[in-house]
Amino acid sequence: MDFGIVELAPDVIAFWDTEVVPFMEEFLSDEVLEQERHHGNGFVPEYRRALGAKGWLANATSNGDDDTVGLDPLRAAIVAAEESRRARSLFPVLGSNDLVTTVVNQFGSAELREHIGPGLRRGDIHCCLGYTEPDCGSDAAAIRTRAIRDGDEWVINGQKMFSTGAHLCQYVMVTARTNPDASKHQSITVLLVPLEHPGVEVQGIATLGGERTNFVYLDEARVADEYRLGPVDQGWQVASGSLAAEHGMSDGSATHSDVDQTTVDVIEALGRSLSWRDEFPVVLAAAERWARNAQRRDRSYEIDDPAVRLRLARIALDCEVARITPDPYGRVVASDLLIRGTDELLAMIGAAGVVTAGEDGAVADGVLEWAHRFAQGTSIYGGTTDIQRNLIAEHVLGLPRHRGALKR
Amino acid sequence: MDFGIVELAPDVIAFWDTEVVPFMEEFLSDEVLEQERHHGNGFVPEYRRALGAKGWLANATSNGDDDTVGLDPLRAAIVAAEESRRARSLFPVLGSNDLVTTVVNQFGSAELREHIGPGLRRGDIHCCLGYTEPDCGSDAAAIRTRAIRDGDEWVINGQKMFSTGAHLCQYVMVTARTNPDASKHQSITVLLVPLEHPGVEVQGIATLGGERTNFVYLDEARVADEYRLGPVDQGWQVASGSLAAEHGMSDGSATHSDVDQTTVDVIEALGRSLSWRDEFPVVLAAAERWARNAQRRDRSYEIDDPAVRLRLARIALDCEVARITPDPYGRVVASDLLIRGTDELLAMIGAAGVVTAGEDGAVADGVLEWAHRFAQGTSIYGGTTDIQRNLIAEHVLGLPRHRGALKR
Amino acid sequence: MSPRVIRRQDYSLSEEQLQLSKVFASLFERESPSVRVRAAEPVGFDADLWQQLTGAGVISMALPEAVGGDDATLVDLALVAEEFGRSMAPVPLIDAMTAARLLAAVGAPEGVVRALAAGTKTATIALHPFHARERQLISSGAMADIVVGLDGDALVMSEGPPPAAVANLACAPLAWRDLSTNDHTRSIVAEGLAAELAFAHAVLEWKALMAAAQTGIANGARILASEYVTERHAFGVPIGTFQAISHPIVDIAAGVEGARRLALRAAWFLEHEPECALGDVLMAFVAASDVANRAASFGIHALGGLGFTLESDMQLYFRRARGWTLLAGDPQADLQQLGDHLYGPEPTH
Amino acid sequence: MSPRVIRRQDYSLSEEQLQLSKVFASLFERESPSVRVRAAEPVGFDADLWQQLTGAGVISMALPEAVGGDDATLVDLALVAEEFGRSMAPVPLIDAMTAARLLAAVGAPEGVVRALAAGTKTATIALHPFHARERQLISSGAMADIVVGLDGDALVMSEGPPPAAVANLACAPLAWRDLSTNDHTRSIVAEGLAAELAFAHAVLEWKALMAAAQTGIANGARILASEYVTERHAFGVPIGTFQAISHPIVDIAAGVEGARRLALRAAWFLEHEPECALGDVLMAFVAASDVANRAASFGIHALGGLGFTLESDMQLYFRRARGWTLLAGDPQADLQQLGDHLYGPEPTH
Repeated sequence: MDFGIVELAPDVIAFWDTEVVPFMEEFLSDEVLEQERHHGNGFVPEYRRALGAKGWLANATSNGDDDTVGLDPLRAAIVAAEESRRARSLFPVLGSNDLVTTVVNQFGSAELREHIGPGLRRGDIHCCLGYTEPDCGSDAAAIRTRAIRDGDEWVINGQKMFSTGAHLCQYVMVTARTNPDASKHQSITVLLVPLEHPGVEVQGIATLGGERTNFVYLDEARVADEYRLGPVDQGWQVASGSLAAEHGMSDGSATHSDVDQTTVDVIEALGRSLSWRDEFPVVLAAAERWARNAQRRDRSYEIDDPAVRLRLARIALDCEVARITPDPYGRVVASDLLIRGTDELLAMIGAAGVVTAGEDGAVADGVLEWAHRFAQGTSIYGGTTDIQRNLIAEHVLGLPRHRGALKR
Repeated sequence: MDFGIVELAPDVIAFWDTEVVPFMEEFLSDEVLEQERHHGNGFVPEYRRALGAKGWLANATSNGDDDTVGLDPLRAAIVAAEESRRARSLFPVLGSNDLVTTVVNQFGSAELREHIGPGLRRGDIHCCLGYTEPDCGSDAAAIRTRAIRDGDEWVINGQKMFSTGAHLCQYVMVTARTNPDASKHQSITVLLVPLEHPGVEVQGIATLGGERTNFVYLDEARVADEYRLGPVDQGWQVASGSLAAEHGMSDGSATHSDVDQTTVDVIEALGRSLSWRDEFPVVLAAAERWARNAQRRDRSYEIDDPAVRLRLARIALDCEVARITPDPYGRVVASDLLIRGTDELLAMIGAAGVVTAGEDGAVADGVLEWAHRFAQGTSIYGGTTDIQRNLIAEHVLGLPRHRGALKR
Repeated sequence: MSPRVIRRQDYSLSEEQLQLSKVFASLFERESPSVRVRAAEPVGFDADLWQQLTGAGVISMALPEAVGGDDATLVDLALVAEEFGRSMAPVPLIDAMTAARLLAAVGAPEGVVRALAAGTKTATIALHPFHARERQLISSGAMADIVVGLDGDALVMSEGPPPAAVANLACAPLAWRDLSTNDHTRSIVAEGLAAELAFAHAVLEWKALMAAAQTGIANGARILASEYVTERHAFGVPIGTFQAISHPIVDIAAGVEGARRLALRAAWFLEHEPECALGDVLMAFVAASDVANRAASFGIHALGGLGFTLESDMQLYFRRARGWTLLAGDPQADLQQLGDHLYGPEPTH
Repeated sequence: MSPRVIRRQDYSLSEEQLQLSKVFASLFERESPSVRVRAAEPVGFDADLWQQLTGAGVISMALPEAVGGDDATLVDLALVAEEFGRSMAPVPLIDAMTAARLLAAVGAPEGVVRALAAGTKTATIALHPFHARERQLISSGAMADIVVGLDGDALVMSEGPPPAAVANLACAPLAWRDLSTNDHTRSIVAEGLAAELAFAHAVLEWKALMAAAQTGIANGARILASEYVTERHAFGVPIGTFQAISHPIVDIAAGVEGARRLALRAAWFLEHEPECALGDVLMAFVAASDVANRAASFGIHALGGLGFTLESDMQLYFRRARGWTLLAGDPQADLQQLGDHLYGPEPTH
């Protein structure tokens, strides 16, 4: 147990000041961030490419085939801190790349690894996920997308939903049904589909949080067998097993065919972008800014009112609890408390709180109005909090298995 | 829609002042109430007997065989208001008597009706319930108590739990398994068992709320067949069907063999004593009394602090919502809000709030310390709020049936 | 000594009231399906629909017979507001009703009131008293011809072309206004205690009607969620079979029942015993705002990813649940006012 | 410019700490099973057990080596407090630890401190400053030989036979005391700013240790509930399969994890950087109090009728979850203090 201040050697301070800060100012400039805030692309490809060029994506690529040397943990923490300080509530890096990289390294054919490995490490190949479909969200094994073998190729038909970043990525990692006769979990294959291929169409979906996500329509889309990840019909195990060591959810008795494992892994692998721990401090800080600057009729500031400080304190506590609660609980807690907290903060501001960012009279840059909408998605994206609670109940706390999970 | 003040005719005012008030002062005297508060018997037999002697139990007996004229609704409301004003958080009448009376009237043999009907109406026969067992609470049809026919008698073995009032009643209405071969819902018979019979033993159970409830042990207890209520093996339908018209829960499609019907009916039939609507105002009033009388160091009163008024207002709103939310939702809402509200009120008082009634320094007569404990039982007694939510979801809102209810 | 007061506790609606509710339910359902609500975004005003509705008498029904109105009771208006909320019709129903009633009550020029009744003009109300050089965000301020508000002890009215709309969470036609500046568009319609009382009463009417509208929103969101979870399957069963879905829906339905009773009772007291209405109005407003917010937020969760897309009608409810009520300010201020009213040394009104 | 400060975020426990926790877990489990907790009710003090524990060094471990103690860190003490909470042992562990450390810190007569270390005497702390003729309810006040408290800027100590116990929710040995009266039992052990700071620090220690104890209570209640719902069947399945049961248990487990981290971190800061500890202590105290309360309340619900009987161990947790923490006063006061600390114009300490 140690919460002491890390003493920074001169070269680390130099790295921070002369490398990281200018880098962030260049690649996460106000203009870049404003663009992303406006378009809600879900990530900033140029930023990720720049990180890769610096060798700062090494966390994600250190399992790779070449000898890229990654950042040491301290420098990685500095990069993360500065990124977060500038990006605030935006996610300039698409978390799904880490998941795809891991799966490609573990299950990809030699050709595939050679073909896209360097690009992934350099950060100029971007990959998104294609697990979810309009008719299956929480029940990720119930997909309807089908892939049929045709010689050396797979022919894919179906549609994927919530493929965030697909319009700016080169690949989508999809799950497809490849065996109509086998059980739900023994009939899925994972394929990495180039988004530029004929028969693949990306269509945007606008969300309440302002971020764009996508449908990916697959209409007789063809992909060579070398783009297969893992054995045929064993895609469920690929998607789940590849990350078994990382998900922190297994009690040892859970098998890879666990119905909900994919969901868990997706949650874990998307890492920062789905932990909902970075948004809350940003939202709270915006409310504090409001309270320090908003004057009442008697010329006092909102923050001079003990009742306002009490409300802020209550939410500051929630924010801290959300920040420090360890996985696998963390995400559930963070989502619940973020939804409650943003609503309370928005209410505290009153009428002007409803004004959208950029409009006349928007409070604290409209962060709270946005956050109130954004927060609603956190209990859904990457598998609902209900499913996560089922998993924790069973795998972590050892409670008897919920019926929903039994009936497949 | 009308919330106007009822104009009271002189004879009604006279009834109120010269009959009801003195009656309550006599039969719910401070001493009687203090006794009940101390012993937690769950009801006051003498009070019920006095009501019966006045003919004021007529609501419960107007379906009877004789021509008892009940109180008109206005006078009944006056009696109820005065009772509640004096009894505050205590229940001087045992709600189960109404349920038993209704069942006896509808299903009892002529002999039985003649035997106990007058006593029930007079209020000197008291009946409690024996539905719940140590191993079955929410799943009321899973009873293990058995009754075997022996000539003109039934021989009963088993144990019942949470038979509130049993130590002061003459009868317990029990459900017993009478057919080991039939399904769970086609093998139960309802019997009215005299508590004085050999083989029947009552043993007290102390509860967190301070009220005494009871085990009723049945060891080769014998009861004549005329004490049977309804057909053999049709007890589930008796317990549920007898009150179908009153429970307000059916959407028309629900059948009497509905697994959870008994629970519903028990909840409904116990009426006032399980609605948890009368306690909350008493608790809130106690907190208000504290806030108006507790002085701070600066000689101001707690209630002079706007923060205290805000907290009280929040709970006053909950209290009103609990009071007016109609059935079948009312009880669920009332229980939830009472648990939350009493805890908040107790916390508001601080350290001295923990002191028990009657001790040096107890705040507002210890009502809040008691209520905090008492409130916990409200989500359990008469079937848990979880079960009630299942029933509402299915029967009122038409949501698909929960699996728990499907698997019998 | 007992207080010897017994009040009726009759929440039932008359045949006429049930009929009125039904008529407006089908009117809104027919004329304001969600596709029309969406089409009016982001400004949130559909002039054709508003003309149609005022033509059908939604404002005149709320006005006294003396000015050509139908003198409907506030309970009737609350029933209409409830259906309005459920439909989310992009029209300034509550603002216009409240402002017109206020102007009629203080004896504003008959020409103005008749124009409002006829729907040739629309008025709205600034819900907070004005103070020197302090603008406020006005509900329907971006489309109303007339804004009425309180400046000191003067009830003032400003007529003229509305300012530009400000984009907002609720997709409502909001605009900033400052009626404290005495320009040529402004006139005083009442002064002194009478003006203040009339204004305070109008704000309570607005809150009672908004409470009714929010129970409509909550109920609409609850029904939409219920339908979805009955159809949508996961793990081989409808997701409505899971308690994590069904129990919150039950709690929301319970909240709707409670808030609806409070809202209708508040309207009844405003109509029949306005001096006893304050507590009920505040309670109704806070409870309805809360349940609408919970219903729409949980509704999005119940609909999953779909609920979070702009394709979903649930987000329409969600934006208005918080957005509409916040126009009256922080609900905690209403709770504080309730606390001061119930427990304070002096009455606040 | 970035602040260029990075703090370690290492919540892991050392081998020694894990071992310590384990030793006390089995000690309390062996020596203070629930039957013994029950037997000590209603007063809530078991003299034999206390003698056994002080003999084993639970107080001396908390004291500096200079007075014969083992100088354990506050993190160590928090780990012990956590196991204490889980066992609900009927002994004044936290009160006695805090009071003894305070007396040692301000240089109280060595004889007194050594007697406390040896367990021949027990001290407790009055958690609120005294004011003229104002008694307060003292935790362990009905069994402690010595009470230490703050009167103005004087840290005072009163020695003598304890007053009668006052029955209470927590079944704790509470008594009313007033140390503001200068009688023959009272002596001043420190004065001025040093006394005030030492007292304030001691109250924070008490709250950090109580926070740890409450996470123990919450965890104990959570485990008891989990075991029950795994065994108990309804409708043919264990009731733990129902989300209405399992999901709240998950939320409680999550709350325990968060509160535990806060409590241990608060102890770490009190030990290593006490000037930075206030916010963490207040957060830990409020969060732990809240989760313990939720855990025990839901625990009763999960156990059904059984949980509501006095036969159930769950009610033992329930009484102490609210009862112990309330001794420090209304938790909202802690939140207010947190708000003033984080957002107020002046630091509160």
